[in-house]
Amino acid sequence: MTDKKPKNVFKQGAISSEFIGESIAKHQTKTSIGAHNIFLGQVRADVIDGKTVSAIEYTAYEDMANAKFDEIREAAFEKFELTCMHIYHSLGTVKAGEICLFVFVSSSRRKVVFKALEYIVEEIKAQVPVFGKEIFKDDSHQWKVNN
Amino acid sequence: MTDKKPKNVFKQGAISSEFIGESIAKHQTKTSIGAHNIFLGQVRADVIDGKTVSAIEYTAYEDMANAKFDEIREAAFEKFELTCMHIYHSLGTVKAGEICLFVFVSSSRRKVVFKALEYIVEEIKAQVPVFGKEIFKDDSHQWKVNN
Amino acid sequence: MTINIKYFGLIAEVTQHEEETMNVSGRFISDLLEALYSKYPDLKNKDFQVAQNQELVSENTELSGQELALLPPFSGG
Amino acid sequence: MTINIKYFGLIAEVTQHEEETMNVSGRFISDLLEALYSKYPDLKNKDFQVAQNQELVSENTELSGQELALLPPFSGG
Repeated sequence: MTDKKPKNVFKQGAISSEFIGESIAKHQTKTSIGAHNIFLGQVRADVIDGKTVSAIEYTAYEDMANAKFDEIREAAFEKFELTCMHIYHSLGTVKAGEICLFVFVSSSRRKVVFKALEYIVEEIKAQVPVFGKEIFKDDSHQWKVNN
Repeated sequence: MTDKKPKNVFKQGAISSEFIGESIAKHQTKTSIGAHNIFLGQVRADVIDGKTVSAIEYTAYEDMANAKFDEIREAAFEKFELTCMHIYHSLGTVKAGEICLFVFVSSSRRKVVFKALEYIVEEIKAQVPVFGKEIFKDDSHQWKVNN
Repeated sequence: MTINIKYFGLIAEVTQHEEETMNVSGRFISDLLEALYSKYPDLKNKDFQVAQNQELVSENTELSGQELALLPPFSGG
Repeated sequence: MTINIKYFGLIAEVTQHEEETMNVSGRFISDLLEALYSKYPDLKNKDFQVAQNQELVSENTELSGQELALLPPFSGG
């Protein structure tokens, strides 16, 4: 948890459902865990001025982003009684319907996981320099803004 | 959603990580979804008076339980702007480390999924007649109580 | 009145059945409980709720003849 | 002072670079911004924050010579 070099949270492309399933499986040896809570961000095929989003292309200020993810992780471990926490974010192209963010928290008791997960996701949205370029089906684009 | 006969929420034995992964995969064609939130209940190897829980054996008043799950589902769809909701609960033996409850909610926007998931899980714990028998390694048992 | 009663969890351990049919004289859930307490004295020390036709009811509810169940504290999830 | 500046997202579209080295006269972030606005007038209409050494800073912060970055609104997740 207190490695000097932050973990790399980024994965190239979409996060697969198999990867998520395997992450869950890995926690089944940790028999002090009673509750897991998982957030998945999925790319929406939003229609904006008649044009449909076909994918988001993610870039990031990677060093700063990984440092921020690390700060968020440390703060969450301080605030909440968590057993485990994992964060993965996509870089590059993620098509509509695919998953771009995977946050996974586990604790012995359920009450804590709900609060922790929402805290972490909101912090990620607000603090981490990741930039999403919404690509429309006609190849035009706009820059996504979180709200 | 308004079938007269409630869906059967129960599955015999543990809920596998593959099943969870496949449920996630099935939602990738629904491109109006922006956020998924998943709760997993996992059986803890609690130590009580020096004895370790090796499994929980679940029984339920199945008809009433399925009707209650259905009420909870309907109430959640009324309260929260959800795209999808799925609930699965184990019956029979679930070993320590295995998953006994899987609740999956999806929405176009993230804020709603956190509130909806916590609401549904708390309602399940309080309203649904499911009974967990904690089996210790020495084959003695005690009846689990939620808190 | 002839009533079918289901027992669950810890309660089924006390009654040693999961289901039985009983004849109850009286109109209320409380009358049923009296009959049960005299048949199974250990039930008095146990925490449970009564469901009639799959809805929780109080002692003052009238017996309807529909399915009854004795439910110990819920512990799903 | 010679400073390495990184540009991201919409800002990189305006500057047409992802990175460049600039000479800045003056001690503050505001001095850097003046230089950038005169080189890239379109930046004035854009919403962005400045990070120095990977921490967000204000216009009044002193330039340290460490890595600078212009960050448009975050949109991860």
